[in-house]
Amino acid sequence: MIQMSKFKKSADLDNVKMVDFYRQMLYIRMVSVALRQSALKMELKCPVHFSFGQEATAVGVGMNLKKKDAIVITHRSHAPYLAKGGDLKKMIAEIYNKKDGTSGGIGGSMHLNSPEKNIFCSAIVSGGISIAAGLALSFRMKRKNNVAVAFFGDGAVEEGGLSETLNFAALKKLPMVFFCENNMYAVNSHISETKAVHEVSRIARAYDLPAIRIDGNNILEVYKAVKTAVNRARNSRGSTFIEATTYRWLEHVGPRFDHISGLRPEKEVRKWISRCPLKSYEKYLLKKTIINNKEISKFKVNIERRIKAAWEYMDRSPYPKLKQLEKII
Amino acid sequence: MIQMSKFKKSADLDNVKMVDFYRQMLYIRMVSVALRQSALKMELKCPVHFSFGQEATAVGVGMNLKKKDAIVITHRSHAPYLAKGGDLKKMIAEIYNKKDGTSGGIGGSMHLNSPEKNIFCSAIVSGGISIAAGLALSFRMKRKNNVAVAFFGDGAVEEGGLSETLNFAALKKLPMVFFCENNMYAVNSHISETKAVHEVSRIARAYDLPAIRIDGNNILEVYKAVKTAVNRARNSRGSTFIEATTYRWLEHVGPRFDHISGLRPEKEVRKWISRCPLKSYEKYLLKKTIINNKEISKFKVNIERRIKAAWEYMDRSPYPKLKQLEKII
Amino acid sequence: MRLISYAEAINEATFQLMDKNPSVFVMGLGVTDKSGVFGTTLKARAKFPDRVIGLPIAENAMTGIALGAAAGGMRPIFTHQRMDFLPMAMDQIINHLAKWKFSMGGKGSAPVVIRAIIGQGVGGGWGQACQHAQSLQAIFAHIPGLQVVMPYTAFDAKGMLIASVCNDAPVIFIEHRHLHGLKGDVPRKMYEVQLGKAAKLRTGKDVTIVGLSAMNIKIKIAVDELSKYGFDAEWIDLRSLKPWDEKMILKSVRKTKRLIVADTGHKSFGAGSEIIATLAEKLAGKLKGVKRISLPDMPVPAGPTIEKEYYPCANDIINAVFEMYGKKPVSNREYMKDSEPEVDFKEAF
Amino acid sequence: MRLISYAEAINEATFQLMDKNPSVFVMGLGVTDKSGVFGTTLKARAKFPDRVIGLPIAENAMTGIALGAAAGGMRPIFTHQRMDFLPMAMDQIINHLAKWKFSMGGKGSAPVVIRAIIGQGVGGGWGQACQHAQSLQAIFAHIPGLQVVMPYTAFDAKGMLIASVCNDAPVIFIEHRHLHGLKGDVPRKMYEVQLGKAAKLRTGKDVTIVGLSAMNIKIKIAVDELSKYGFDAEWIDLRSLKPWDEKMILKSVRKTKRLIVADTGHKSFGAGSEIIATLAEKLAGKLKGVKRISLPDMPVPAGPTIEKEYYPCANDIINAVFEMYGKKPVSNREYMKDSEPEVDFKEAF
Ligand SMILES: Cc1ncc(C[n+]2csc(CCOP(=O)(O)OP(=O)(O)O)c2C)c(N)n1
Ligand SMILES: Cc1ncc(C[n+]2csc(CCOP(=O)(O)OP(=O)(O)O)c2C)c(N)n1
Ligand SMILES: [Mg+2]
Ligand SMILES: [Mg+2]
Repeated sequence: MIQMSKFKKSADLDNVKMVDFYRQMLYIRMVSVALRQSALKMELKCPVHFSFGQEATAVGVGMNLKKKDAIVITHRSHAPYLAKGGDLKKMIAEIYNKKDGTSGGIGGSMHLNSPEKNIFCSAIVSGGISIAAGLALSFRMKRKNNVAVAFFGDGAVEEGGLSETLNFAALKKLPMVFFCENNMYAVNSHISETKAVHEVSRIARAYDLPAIRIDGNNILEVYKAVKTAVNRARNSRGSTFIEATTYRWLEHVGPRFDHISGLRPEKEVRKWISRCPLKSYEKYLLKKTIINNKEISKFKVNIERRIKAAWEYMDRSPYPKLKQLEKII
Repeated sequence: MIQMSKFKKSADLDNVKMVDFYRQMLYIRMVSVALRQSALKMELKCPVHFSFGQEATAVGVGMNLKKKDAIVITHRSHAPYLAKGGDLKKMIAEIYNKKDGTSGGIGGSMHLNSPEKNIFCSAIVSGGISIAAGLALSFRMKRKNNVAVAFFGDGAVEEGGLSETLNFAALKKLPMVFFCENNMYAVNSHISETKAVHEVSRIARAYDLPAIRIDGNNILEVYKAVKTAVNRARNSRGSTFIEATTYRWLEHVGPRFDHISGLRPEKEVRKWISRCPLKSYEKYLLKKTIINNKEISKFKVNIERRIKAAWEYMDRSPYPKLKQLEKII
Repeated sequence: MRLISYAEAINEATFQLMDKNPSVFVMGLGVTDKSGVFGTTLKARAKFPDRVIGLPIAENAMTGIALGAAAGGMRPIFTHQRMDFLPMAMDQIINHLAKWKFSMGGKGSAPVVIRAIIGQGVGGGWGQACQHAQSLQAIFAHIPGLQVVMPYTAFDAKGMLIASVCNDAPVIFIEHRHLHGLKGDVPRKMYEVQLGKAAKLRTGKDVTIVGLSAMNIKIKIAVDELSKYGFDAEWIDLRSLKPWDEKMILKSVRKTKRLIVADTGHKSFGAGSEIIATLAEKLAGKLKGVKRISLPDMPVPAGPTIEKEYYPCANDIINAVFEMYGKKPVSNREYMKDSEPEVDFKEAF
Repeated sequence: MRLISYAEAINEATFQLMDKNPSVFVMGLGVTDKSGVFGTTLKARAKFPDRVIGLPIAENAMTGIALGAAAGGMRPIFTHQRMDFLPMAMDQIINHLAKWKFSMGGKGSAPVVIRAIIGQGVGGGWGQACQHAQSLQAIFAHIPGLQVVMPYTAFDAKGMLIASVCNDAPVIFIEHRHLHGLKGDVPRKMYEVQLGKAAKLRTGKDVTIVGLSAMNIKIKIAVDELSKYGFDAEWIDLRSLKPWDEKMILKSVRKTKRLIVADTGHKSFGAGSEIIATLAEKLAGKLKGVKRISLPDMPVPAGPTIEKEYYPCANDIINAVFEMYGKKPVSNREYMKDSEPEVDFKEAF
């Protein structure tokens, strides 16, 4: 099993930025905690895929992107959506299927689209990868200096659409990052049941793309790898494949734990929880006195306030009506 | 450009076998010449993709297979069909769309199916690769000692279905051979226009499959590589990927030359014709006195006779009627 | 009387098929899971672990593999958790599976059964949205060489799965998530329900109501309610969509002169269009009223309230009959809700 | 009067679109070839080589790339040599392209035009067989969010391609190989032919004949022949299949009470089924005869004689009208052959 790597501060990072990483991860975690409560209370009426344990991957990407850069995300949408600057209020409203949700409430958690923030989403496994390549192509053709990032899981690597897109991206040197969160599971299938080779980044190498496998629970490592990849893309040097190893704590869909229902060994789950990307980084920052507990508390209060506001916004929003939808097809 | 490799006789080959190789290639070539005449006379009423220049690949595979082994072939079907022991008469009748064709005349050149010989065909690029894997799976499940070979071109490598199948074949150690005839063109697109990496076998390595790139114009090299692969498969050691570099002499579909219409450089075409898999091997056999000119003439007479009989068979066969087809869907 | 659920009927049929014929096997995402695709692969998995094969997520190649295995003499049952993933496999389904036998001039056979589940929350708040709740039967039914079945009862689920697997031509076997929990009287032994035959579930003279899959839940309510208003409806569960039982429907509509087709898919170019067009060809001039009840021509929205608006309900069927008889429509969407088995959020995938 | 071919009309429209709007580009297999997809991409290629992009053979991902490019503000025209290759791309078409705008609650747009060519040898010996001659429009028309057009004249080919590219929603733009050579009067300037509107090509009172794509070639012969027999047919070229011009057809059939739909696809669950079902719903009781003329429910066979049997011809249309009027059928398959432009074997791909 992958060992948690050491945090290493690279020269280009200042304390402000490093604290930002933390705050973003904390924010995503706290929103997830609140949403999980909603799910447990059976308030959510659409399938919800949580990202507990996968905050560093999302934030490591998000912190490298500009608003006009694009990401295409998956069914496991919350963390990358928020990390890319997606509106929290609209996300909560969407997950509650309210009219002021980011997709008007009719998409739910699996369709967190926010075109104004260049966030696109597909709940079809691998479906978004080629779409991200298309966005990258549009940046090239419109001579924009932007980058497109495709988020996908280890499961998506099994779909041929990835290979098709890798070939095209490599051929055309598209300004794109393939970002695979390898959490070793697709629904309940462990990677060993469905893959001949577990190091998924090897596929990208077959297309002569630079491919790197990193510890996806280490925010500094993720940030650095994505930075390099995004720079390459912005400087017209083509696409990069990043495989970030990580783990999801909860069941595939829903708010519960898999070891409770016997789907995964408790030991495995606990081991990964002990490698929490947020907690481990917090410890590191505290140790290096880059942050102190008072600041953390302040962050929490602040985030709590935003969360409360988001729920209030959602509460005030009505459900959409079918009549209103007729115009949009 | 790939240089023609030297013929090297491996220890397991006797002269009889080596002459067989030659006779098979000659047979395929002579049938193709006859069919080309039919095409030039506008007698063929379906699209015909010729294999001039690609005889060694087909024969190198065919000579390694038993009747109960399966192959799945493509739009460029004649050579592998004949090399696997497909019936000549039925093939000619099929290409002329006659009732006694191998598919009852309704498939034509792009659907040379012969289930009784375990030859299956699809004219959809890459479509047959996974079907071959399924045949391999059936051999495994039925505990048969057989092997399935998927024929496909360099173009098919671009379709995601190949990657999907590679993963499954590697994961399940299927008794299968991936046999790619890399003739560097898909219709009129040169491999450099559509692929980031021209050595297509690299993709198989990403799935930890043994992958080998060979000179597909050298029958001895093809035979040897396929032998190794087929043995691996028969001995439950899994799949192999073979990339055989070669070249098609004629236009993508039809009986003419591409350099006449300006689609490919004449120099390139001529260069490859000078590396004719049949002629070069003939020269080698003559030089090694494994064969003499008299024998060759005898073969030719014999093959001419078979060809004549096939055309007569075709001539006698009626066209099918729609009414008869209603039962078969 | 032996009441078991629709899901259990499939579970049992699968096991019995595999027990009887060693060529039958199950493949699909999640078929080896503890939950066993809503419980339908559990028995097979327990008894024949070698013949229950979990798959990578690669629908197109896996369909080709099913086809190749069938060409090699196996009889795969390829299970999909959602019908929405079949578009990934369309090349293998449309260009290969459907044409296999034909392109060999009739010599080959491809006995592949593809189980596809419609992920609709017919009236509840299941929120699957536009990529997880499609009902694409019309597409498959359009392709010559494919058979399409949509059993409604547990009895038919078992009998039609057995008939499908024993059939030499490919079958798209369509389930509806809301049917899995429905119980019915299912014999223990193996039996076949012939493909292509509809089932008359109620005899009547005023209108013919043809239902597909879970729409029969709503028709059941509607015909009872209609009888209170004095309308005597004939209710036919179509069961097989391709081929469909033209004879039975024709006979019924000759009598009633009115036809309603209630379908789980989109209206335009949908399953209902075919039934109605065929009847119109045969009975032009004699028909007094025809109508499709189906999903709007709009992707499926998610949301607890909008789904209720979106999916048709018993009330819509009742009103369609009223309209044919020039009676004022009633408005009581409650006719719908009773019919909905609750679906646990746990199973939202 | 400026006579140019259908293929040339597309060639010109593509060039003009690209000239006017730098966001328009062409992508597809073979678009950079000398032959330029039957000559339709040559002008674009000559003038804007950077915006004519040859592709690897990877229909699904390439469709996603077209969609992503459109989401990024481009307007791709994605060309396929055969409609038969679209099943490869069904996931991106059905699950993504068609749902793009909807799944954003109406905010996004995906102005992708997919050009798909039907490879049928309508009556000649083109021998494309079952994997290269399909006509799958009914499938696309069933999916909410897609528009489907099938121009018949050179004039419409140009005007509808321009309208499609300028439209914000995805369009499946379906050509027929046999139309490419047909000439028509085509203005040099840019113009749009509104999607969703049919074209009345002949006014008549005895029967309404609705044609799709190349079937209009046969209708043209049929209506002339019918007039010799004293039947005054109204001929409507549907042009747009989704949405289709319900208003015009309804008005016509109210008058003629008889409807024939001639389609290039398979009959069952086909395009004609929808038109007829809709009309039956609206005019039940008033219709005196309806009939579909389409391909049999059988994959396309190859062969010079069997193709003539397989494809419907003008004679079939004439007989459909005769049948509606209780007149004995005639048998003269020659009505078909004249209508066939010769297709050179060279272009068999
Ligand atoms: C094409 C397709 N097939 C199957 C599914 C069902 N499905 C939803 S999520 C999922 C697993 C995805 O695993 P992975 O890509 O590793 O992402 P993770 O859930 O681990 O984040 C599957 C199979 C789907 N949505 N799309
Ligand atoms: C899915 C699909 N897309 C496109 C085509 C059209 N097509 C037929 S052959 C061919 C080129 C195939 O090239 P390759 O695989 O290298 O085989 P080769 O012709 O060189 O033997 C193409 C694109 C097709 N048949 N199927
Ligand atoms: Mg995963
Ligand atoms: Mg090639």
